[in-house]
Amino acid sequence: MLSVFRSKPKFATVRPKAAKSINGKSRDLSDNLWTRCENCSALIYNKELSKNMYVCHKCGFHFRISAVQRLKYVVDEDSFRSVKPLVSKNPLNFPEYPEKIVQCQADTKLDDAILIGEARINGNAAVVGIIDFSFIGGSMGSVVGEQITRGFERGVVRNLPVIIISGGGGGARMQEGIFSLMQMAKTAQAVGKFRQSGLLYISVLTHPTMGGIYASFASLGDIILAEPQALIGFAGPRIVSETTRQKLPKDFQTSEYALQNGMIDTIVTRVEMKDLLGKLLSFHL
Amino acid sequence: MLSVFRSKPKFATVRPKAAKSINGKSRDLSDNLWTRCENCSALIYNKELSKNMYVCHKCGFHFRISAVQRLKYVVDEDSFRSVKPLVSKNPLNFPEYPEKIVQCQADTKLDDAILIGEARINGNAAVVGIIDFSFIGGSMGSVVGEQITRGFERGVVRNLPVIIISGGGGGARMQEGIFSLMQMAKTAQAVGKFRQSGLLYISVLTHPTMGGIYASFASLGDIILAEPQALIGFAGPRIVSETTRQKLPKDFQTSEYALQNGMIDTIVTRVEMKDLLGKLLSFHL
Amino acid sequence: MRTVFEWEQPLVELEEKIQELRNCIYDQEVDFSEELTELERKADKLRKSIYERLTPWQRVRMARHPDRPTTLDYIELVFDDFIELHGDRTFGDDKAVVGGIAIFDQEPVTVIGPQKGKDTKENIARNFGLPHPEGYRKALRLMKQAEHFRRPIITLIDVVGAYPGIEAEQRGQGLVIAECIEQMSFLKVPIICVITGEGGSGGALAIGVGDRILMLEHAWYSVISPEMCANILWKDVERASEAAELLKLTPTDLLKFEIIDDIITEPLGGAHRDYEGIGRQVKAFLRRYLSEIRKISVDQLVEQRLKRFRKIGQFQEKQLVEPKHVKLNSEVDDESGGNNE
Amino acid sequence: MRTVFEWEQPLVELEEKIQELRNCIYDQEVDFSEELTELERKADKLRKSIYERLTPWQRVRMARHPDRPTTLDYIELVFDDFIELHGDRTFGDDKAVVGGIAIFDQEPVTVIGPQKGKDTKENIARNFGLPHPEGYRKALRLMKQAEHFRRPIITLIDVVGAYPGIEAEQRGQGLVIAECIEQMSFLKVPIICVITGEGGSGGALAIGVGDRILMLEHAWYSVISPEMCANILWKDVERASEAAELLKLTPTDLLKFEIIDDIITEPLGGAHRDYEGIGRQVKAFLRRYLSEIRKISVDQLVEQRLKRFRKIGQFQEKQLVEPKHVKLNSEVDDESGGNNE
Ligand SMILES: [Zn+2]
Ligand SMILES: [Zn+2]
Repeated sequence: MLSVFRSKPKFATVRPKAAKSINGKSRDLSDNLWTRCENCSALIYNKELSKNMYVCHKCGFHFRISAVQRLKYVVDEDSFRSVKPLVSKNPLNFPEYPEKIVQCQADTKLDDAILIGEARINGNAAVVGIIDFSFIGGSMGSVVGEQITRGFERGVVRNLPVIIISGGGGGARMQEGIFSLMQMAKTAQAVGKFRQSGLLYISVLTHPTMGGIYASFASLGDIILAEPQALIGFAGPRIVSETTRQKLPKDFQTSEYALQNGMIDTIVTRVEMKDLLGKLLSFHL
Repeated sequence: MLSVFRSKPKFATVRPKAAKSINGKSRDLSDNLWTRCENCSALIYNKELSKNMYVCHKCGFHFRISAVQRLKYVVDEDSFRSVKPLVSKNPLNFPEYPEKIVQCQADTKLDDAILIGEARINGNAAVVGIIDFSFIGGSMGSVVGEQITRGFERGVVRNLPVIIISGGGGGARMQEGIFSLMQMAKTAQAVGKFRQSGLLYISVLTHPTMGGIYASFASLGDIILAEPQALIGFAGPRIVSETTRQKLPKDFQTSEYALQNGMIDTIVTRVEMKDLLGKLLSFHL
Repeated sequence: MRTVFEWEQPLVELEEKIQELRNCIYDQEVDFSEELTELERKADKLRKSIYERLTPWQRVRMARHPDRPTTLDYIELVFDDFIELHGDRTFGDDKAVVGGIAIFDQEPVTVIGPQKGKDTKENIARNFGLPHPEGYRKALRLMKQAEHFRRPIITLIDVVGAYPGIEAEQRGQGLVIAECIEQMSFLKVPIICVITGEGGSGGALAIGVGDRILMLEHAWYSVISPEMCANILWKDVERASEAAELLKLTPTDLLKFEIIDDIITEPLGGAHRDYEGIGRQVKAFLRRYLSEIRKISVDQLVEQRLKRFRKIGQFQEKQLVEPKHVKLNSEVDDESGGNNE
Repeated sequence: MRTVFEWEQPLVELEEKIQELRNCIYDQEVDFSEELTELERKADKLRKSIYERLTPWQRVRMARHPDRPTTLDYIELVFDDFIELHGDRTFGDDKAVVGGIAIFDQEPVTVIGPQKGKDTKENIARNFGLPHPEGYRKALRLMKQAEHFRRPIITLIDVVGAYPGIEAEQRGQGLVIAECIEQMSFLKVPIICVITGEGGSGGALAIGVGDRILMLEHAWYSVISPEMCANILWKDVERASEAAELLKLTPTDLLKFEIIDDIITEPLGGAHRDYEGIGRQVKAFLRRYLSEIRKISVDQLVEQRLKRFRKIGQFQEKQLVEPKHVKLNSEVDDESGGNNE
C-alpha cells in the first residue's frame, strides 16, 4: 500500500523503524536521546518530542504515531474500554497473508489495524476508534470493517457519539479482495444507520487517509477534522501523477488542500485535538 | 430590465417592434412577406417562419415569441383553460408604475407577465404557466409570484404535474421593491410544498431567464429543459463584465453553457419541445 | 482615519471642540464646566436630530460604514465559544461566508453570515463579503447540520449581493440561491435572521427565510441596490439617493409592510460607535425572540414560516369582463387560496 | 480490424477455413457439405473448450474487448424510449456517466452507468469511461430523483475505476463515492446492479449497492485491478495474470462468496459477438429479478439491502487470553451483532 504514496521526505514514507520507534516501548529510539525532524531536520530531545505529542516544536511537523500512543493524547486517562477483539481469516487463501497478519500483530501488539472502544474525552463519553497505519498500512479488511460497524452500532445502542481517527494508507486490504471492498459499503451503511439516530459522528483524518477508508466512513463525518499536512484523498499521488502525467500541485491532497476545496471542516493540531473534540462533544449532548 | 443583457445581435435585445410582431395579430409584419433572421441574416418567408414555430430553418435561431404564441406550440389545441386573472397594485407608490402596467396590458393583451392555466400536452393533463418577456421584461411582481404559487397549489389539489416556461428578464420587478423579492421566497416554497406531493415539475428555460426568476422557481424543476442559445443565469452579463472587468467566455450563460456546467437536464428545440414534454409527463403518471 | 459622512460634519466639529475644551481643563486650571455642559447638551441635540432623520440613502451609507461591526464581530460580541466550520463538501470553502456552532445562553446554535473584510487585504481575501455559490452551499450544509442536531439557526445578514462573477455564474449562483431559499423554508428548527447591515436582493434572501426577521436601525433590505436601480431607471448612478427613497428599503418601511418583525435600535450615531452597546442590543433581541419561538413546535414553526411568505404580495382579482383580447377558451374556477388585498 | 485474443487464434483460423470452404461452394459446384459439417462440429467444440475454460485474466481481457457493448448499447438493446438527463446541478455534466429515464416492460425506470467510448475520439470525450466526482454526483442526483418518483433503478456497471486525476481529487472523488454508497443504501426503491464489464473498486461500488447484483459471464469485480495488484505485490505489471488468479474476481468466485446473486451467461465467444443475444439475456434477467423485488415493500427492501452488506466479512472472535501486550484497562461486553464466521 505504501508504494502509492509520494516519497517526499516531508511525509517520510515513515520507515518501519521510525514508525515502530514511536510506539512507546520499542527499542530503537529509547537508546537515543535525540530524534531528527523528518520535515525541518531539527534535532529534538526525545523527552520534548514525547511531551509535545510527537509534534516538532520547531516546524509543527506531526510524526506518525501508533494507535495506542494516539489514544493517550485523545481520551481521558484510564477511561478507555476496548471492545471484544477480532482477528482476521484468509477468505481468498491469499498467499502469505496469515504470516503477514502474525508479523503485524507481533510488531504492533494489535489484533488488526484498529483500536476501538468506549472512552471519555474531557469527561464526555464516546465510542472512539483509531486506525493504526503500521498494521498493513492501516488497510480495511473484514476485521477493521466489522469493528467500525460495531462501533457505530454500539453508539446507537449506548446512545453515544462516535469518533473515528483514520490514518490508513491505501485503504483497501488487497489480500481480502472483494471482502475488503465490501467493507466500504458495510461501514458507510453503518454511518447511515447511525446518522438516523441523530447522534454525532466526528471523523478525524490523520496522515495518510486514502482510498477505501477515505471513500467510505472517513469522509462521512458530521464534522470532519484533520491534522495539519496529512495526506487525504482517494487515488494515491503516484497513481495520479502517472495517469495524468501532470505535475502535482505543491500542496496536493494535504489537509490544507482539502480545507481549501471544501472537503473538511477544519484543521487541528494534535496538541489541540482533545480539547476541540471535547468541546464538540459537549455541544452535542 | 433589458439593459442588463448584452446587446449582441444574436440575442437581439428584441426590439419592441420585433417582439410585438411575433404576437400573431400585430400589424407590423403582416404587411411584409419576409423576416430577416437576427442571427444568420437569412431572409425567411413569414409563413415558413410561423410554420417552423419562429425557429430559423437555416441556423436554428429561436426568435422570441409571446406567451400566447408559445402556448399554441406546447399544448393540445383548445385544451387550455386559464386561471382567474389577477392584476397588479402599486405597493410602493412607485412613480409611473401603474401607467407602465396599463401600457404593457395594452401592448401584450395580457394582465401581467404570465399566462397560466390547465392544459393537455399530447393528451397528458398539466398546469402550464408561461412567462411573457414583453410585459416589463417578464419580471416577477406580486401577480406573477401569486399566479405561480397558485399554479403549484392547483397542481397539488388537482393532482396534476406543473410545467412553467420561463423567459423573464432581470427577474425582479423593481417597481414592487421588497414585494418582488419576496415572490422568490413564495414561489420557491410553493415548489417545495408541491415537491412533497411527489408530482412532477418541469421547468423550461427560454431566452432570457435571469435574476430572481432563475434564482427561485425556474431552477427548482425536477427536470429542467432549455431552448437552444437561451440566456440563463443570475447576474446579467453586463454586470458580470463590469464587475469582473474580464472578457466573458463566448458562450457565457447560454443554455449550452448551463448544460456543460451541469445546471440543466437537456436542451430541446422549440419544434421538439411539445413531444418531449408529453413523453416526460407520460413517464410520470 | 475615521470615516465621517458629510451630514455628520457639524457634529464632528462640535465633538472636537468639546474634546479641545476638555483638554484645556486638564492643561490649564480654568473652569469651563458650564460651557462644556452647554456644548454637550447641544451635541446631544444635534446627534439626535441628525441620526433620527437620516434619509434612506444616508441609512444605506451608514450600513456600509467601514467601521461597522461585521458578522465575526457580532459572533464575538453575542455568542460564546464559536467553532468555525468550513467548506461546502463539493467545491470549496468560501471565505465570504462564515459559519459554525456557537453557544448562546448556554445552548448550542448554528450561526451563519456573509463576512466583509476590515481592511483591503481582508476584503480581497473575503471577496468584499460577496459570496460565490460554494458560500451558499456551505451555509446550506451548516443549516442542514443544525436541523439534524436540532439546533436553532441564526443568520446574520450583511451582503450587497451574491457575487456577479464568471465562475459564480458557471457554478450556478442562481440555482444555489433558489435551493437555499427552498430548503431553508422547510428546516425543522427555529430560525432567526438579523439583517445587520446590507440586505441586498437574492444574495440576502438566500439566508433570509426565517421565523423571525429582525433588522438593525441603520440597515437596508431591498430587491435591488439603489445604485443599480438608478442605473436602470435613469442610467445615472448618481441618482441613487432618489432611488433609495423610491425603494422603501428602510427598517421602518419594511416593518410597516410586515416584511420584518422588529427593529433593533443602534447606539446613537450607529453600531460602529459602540460595539459593546450594539452587542448587548442584538443579544437582548435574540434572547427575546429565540425564547419566543423555542416554545413553538417545529412543525408549527415551519407551517407559520410558509404562511408568512405565502401571504406577501399586493394584487387584485380582475373584474370578470369578457377577456376578448386573448382568445382563451374559457375560464375555470380557482380553488386555491391567496391573499387578495 | 477485429480484436482477436491469442487464445482465440486457433478458433479464428478454423472459422476462416469454414468461410473459405463456404465461398468454394458458391464458386465451384463441388459438394463440400460433409467436410463443412465436420469442420463446424469441430469449431463448436473448440469454441466451448476455449470460452468455458477462460482464466481469470482472460476474462478480464474479455471484459475489456473494444467491441464489447457499452452502457448506451445495453440501454438501446434492453429499454425503450430512453431520455438522457444531464448534469449534477453543482459543477458539470460528466460524459463518462450516462443516466436518464427509460421504459422497461411498459414501466419507467431510471438507468445509470459509466460510459466508455467506441473509438479514440469518443473515448477522449468520455474520458475512457472514468468518472469525475460530478459523474457520481449526477448518478446520485438521478437516483434520488428515481426515489422521489418511486421508479426502480438499474445501474449498468463497466468502469475500471474512478478517474485518478488532479481535478477529480480536488473536487472530492473519495468523498463523493462515500456519499453515493451511503445514500444509495437507503433509497426506498428497488435497485438492480448489473456488472456488464469491469467492476473496478470504489468506482464501481459507488453505483453498486443494490437489491440484486448480477454479473455478466465475462465481467470482473475486484477491490483492485490485477495490474495494480501485481504492481504492488511484485512491482511487475506483467504478472497481472497471476494477480487475477489471486484476487478471485470472476463471477463464479463472487457468486460462491455471495457477493453477487446471479451470472448472466453470454453468447458463446462473448457479448460482443452477438449484441441482440446479450440484449435478450440481460432483458430476461432484469425482468425476472425486477418482478421479484417489486413484490417486496420498499422498507423491507432497504432492510434486506443493509443486511446483505452487513454480514459480509470473514473474521473470528479472539480467544480471550489476557491481552497483556496492550495496556488497556479492561474489556466490556460487546452487545452488537455481526457475522462471526
Ligand atoms: Zn520540524
Ligand atoms: Zn438564422
